[in-house]
Amino acid sequence: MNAHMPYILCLILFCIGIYAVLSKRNIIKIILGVVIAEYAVNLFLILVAYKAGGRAAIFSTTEHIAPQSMVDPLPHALVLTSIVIGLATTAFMIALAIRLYGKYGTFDITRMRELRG
Amino acid sequence: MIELYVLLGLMIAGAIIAIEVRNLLSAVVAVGIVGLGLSIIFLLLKAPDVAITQIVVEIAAVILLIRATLHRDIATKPCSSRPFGGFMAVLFLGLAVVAGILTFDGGLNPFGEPLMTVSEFYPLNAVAGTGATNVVTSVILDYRAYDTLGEATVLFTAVVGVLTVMRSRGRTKEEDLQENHE
Amino acid sequence: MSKEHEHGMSLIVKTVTRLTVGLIFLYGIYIILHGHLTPGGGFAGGVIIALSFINLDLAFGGKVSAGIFSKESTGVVEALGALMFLALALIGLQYGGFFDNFLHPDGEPGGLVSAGIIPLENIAISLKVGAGLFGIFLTLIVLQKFESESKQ
Amino acid sequence: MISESIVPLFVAVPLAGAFLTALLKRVRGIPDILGVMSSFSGFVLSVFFLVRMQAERTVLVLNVGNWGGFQEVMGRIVGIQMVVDGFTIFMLLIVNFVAFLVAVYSVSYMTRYTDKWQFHTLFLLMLAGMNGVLVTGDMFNLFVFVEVASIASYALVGFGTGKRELEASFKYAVMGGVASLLILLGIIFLYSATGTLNMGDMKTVLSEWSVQPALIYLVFGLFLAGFGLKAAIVPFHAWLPDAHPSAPAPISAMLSGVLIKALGVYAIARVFITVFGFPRQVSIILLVLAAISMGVGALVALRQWDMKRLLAYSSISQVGYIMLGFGIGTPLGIMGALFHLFNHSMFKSLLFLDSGAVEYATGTRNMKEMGGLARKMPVTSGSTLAGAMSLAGIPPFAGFWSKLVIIVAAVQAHHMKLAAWAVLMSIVTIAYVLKVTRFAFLGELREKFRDIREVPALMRIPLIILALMCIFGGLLLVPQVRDVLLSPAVRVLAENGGM
Repeated sequence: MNAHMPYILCLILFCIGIYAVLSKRNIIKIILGVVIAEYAVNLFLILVAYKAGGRAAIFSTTEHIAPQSMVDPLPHALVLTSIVIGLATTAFMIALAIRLYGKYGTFDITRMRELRG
Repeated sequence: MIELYVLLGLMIAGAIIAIEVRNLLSAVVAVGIVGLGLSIIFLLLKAPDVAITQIVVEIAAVILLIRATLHRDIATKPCSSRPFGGFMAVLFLGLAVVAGILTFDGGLNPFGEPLMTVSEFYPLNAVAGTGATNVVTSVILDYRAYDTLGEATVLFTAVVGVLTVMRSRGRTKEEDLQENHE
Repeated sequence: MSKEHEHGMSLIVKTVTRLTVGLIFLYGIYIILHGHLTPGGGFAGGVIIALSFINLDLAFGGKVSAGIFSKESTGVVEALGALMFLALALIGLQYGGFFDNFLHPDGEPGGLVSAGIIPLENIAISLKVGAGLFGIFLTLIVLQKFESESKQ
Repeated sequence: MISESIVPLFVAVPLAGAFLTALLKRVRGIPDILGVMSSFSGFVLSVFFLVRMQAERTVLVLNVGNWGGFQEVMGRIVGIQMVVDGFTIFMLLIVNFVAFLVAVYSVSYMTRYTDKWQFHTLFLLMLAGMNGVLVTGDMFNLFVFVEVASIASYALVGFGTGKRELEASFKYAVMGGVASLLILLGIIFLYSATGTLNMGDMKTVLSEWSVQPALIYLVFGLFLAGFGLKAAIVPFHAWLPDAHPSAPAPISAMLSGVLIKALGVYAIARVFITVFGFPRQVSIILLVLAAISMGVGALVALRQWDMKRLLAYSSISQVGYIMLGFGIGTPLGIMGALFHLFNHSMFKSLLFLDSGAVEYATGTRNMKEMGGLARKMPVTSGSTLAGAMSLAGIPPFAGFWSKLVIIVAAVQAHHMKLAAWAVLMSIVTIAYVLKVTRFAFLGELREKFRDIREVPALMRIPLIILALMCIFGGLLLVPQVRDVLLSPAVRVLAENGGM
């Protein structure tokens, strides 16, 4: 195992998501692809922040924790923001999917031919 | 860190199942498993704040997704890939490999050794500077509170957006709707 | 939707929900108030509170929570939460800058009342997030008016 | 000192307007008033800063949350910074000016749609997002505000809730969502390599490296694809021709006039020129993409009969011109790019608002069904003519001068083929512009449009103001005016470019 292995697995997960977005015809599958890619990006941030043998970035009143032993707290804060943004995007796309299903009676994007590129 | 690799493998398998399985409900459940694995990885990597948030968001997202798929053409059609799908798959797997090779180049730090230039500051000064013992909270609500304002705004925007697209009538005069025009 | 759904789920689910929903709600409040001390915070807590309401709706059928919270009032609470957060940021302008932590000297680190405006910000976010998510849920799940639009 | 501490108002005022609109939606007239007032105050603020900067000639930096004091201790910035320099002011002025006029226009126009308060809320959120992108000096903060503006614009594209609108909105949301993920991935790579999120610090760290690791090229690719999707440069443009026509006319004007520039062009210029120091490889890629965009956009526009669709393709082509100017990278090229960006904001918002006015009066956007509208709608047709001439680059309209500057810059930088291509494509532009004026406004008036009327006054005023900007926009090149507006912006980019 080399030192970059988790990053590579995480990027593979990202690519699976993007692949679903690009190649699937079903609206729900496309949304799932975006969700998976989002997960991968969030995971990547946390992987970048991890310090081998580090501790969670929370001080305790009962126990002394050395600040130098903590993992990088900045990406954790960024992930929290990014998770919320992901939820917002997902919820909005689900609303669109429900409406589109109501209009067309299908999730198949190739059967929605109102727009030409 | 063997459990990390096991979980990552599980997530990749779950993701592949989610996008390839015929039944939409199963696909949503598979994505739920991927999200669950993600939140366990967050715990393993010492990010409890993120793990809690991830798991509650996961539940909310899966409820919404199940709602969207319930009782609607559950099984997708057999040939459910666009014609250039295979090409894209090759392209993106190629990109993944390229990205992997690139990470050896010395730009990205090895796993487990973050380059803490700015973030060194936070654990050392957060309690004195902000009074919060949870350093992550001190970052999101004090050092980077402006980001959190943006984040709250994004969710607000999404709520108004959902209300907007769920209106049954968009226009005051229905004849304006050029649905069957041309 | 099937007929059973209109009356909610089975008796077992209803009983369990009745017993646990209050605990879930309280846990959400705990998470919010201790956001600056322990893992969690306004966002996670807000989602948990919203999920406790969603739980009620799923178990008992769509009409229960509408009595507690209408779509209108979720919108009002959400806007109020957002305004509160923005106001906290803008009050800081009086004390030296945008998002200045103007209450910081009060309280000992580690106590419930500490960290200045951070707990207040957590409460504002939880109001906003909880109401917002529940509003999305009500719009997408409870009010199912688009079920058969294409059959018109 | 005073002027620094009010920088957050660019974001806070539209946000407060949006939240209050959502709170007071039931009170009659409040959404309209809040929408117009918030965008107007943004415009007043940007004029104030323009005057201020003129006097002080400095870059304003604000540390959000007062964390600036630790810079000496750490050598790095621990909080978020807001930065206002000449380029920012230039963009803020354009965005808030167009937003104000569009808000005035939509007071009348949006009566065609239900739930007007949602429109104003989303509109103000979009404005807050764009202003947030412009004033920030932090990478991740840039991403957050890009998302605010993007999600608001997805919802606004689907505002009519018809089949087409929803479909365009979905397409836009998926492509925009992927673009955001690519941008975020790029930001993470940069963070892990430099250990900071502040743009100024990032620049310092990157310039200290003697050899650029391959990772940086991966980040280039991710940012180019992500921001390119937002800017609708050609291989990434597929969402735009659907999204722009589907949106209500004021939103088409906002999307085409300012959104693709604030989120796409501005971000590309900011990230590649000021953070990365404009490496040569990026310049070449930008030139190639610009040339393709110019060609594809213009040639496809020629085939369109839907007025808004034609204008949408034309936007792709014109963004190509702007990117061409940036890609050349000389001070003259950058000036041409910024000048064309200004002109494009003016004439394209004007043309989209005009198409909305035509639709408002006749109920159609198909140019085959129109004709002879000049007699019935003098203000609309007059302003369309001004905008169209500016778009086509007919002297002495504003668009002529900016295209001229770009072409001269291309010739000076020995990009002869690109200069010739730009001239050729501006001839194609003239062709499709003539198509609009010929079929929509000249010729015989149709029987069914016998009793159409000119649009209400609130819609006419923005049209007239924008038309005046198209006619007299060339005055920006007069040295006295140029020193106030264009030169500070060019200086910011040219000093950092290092070419």
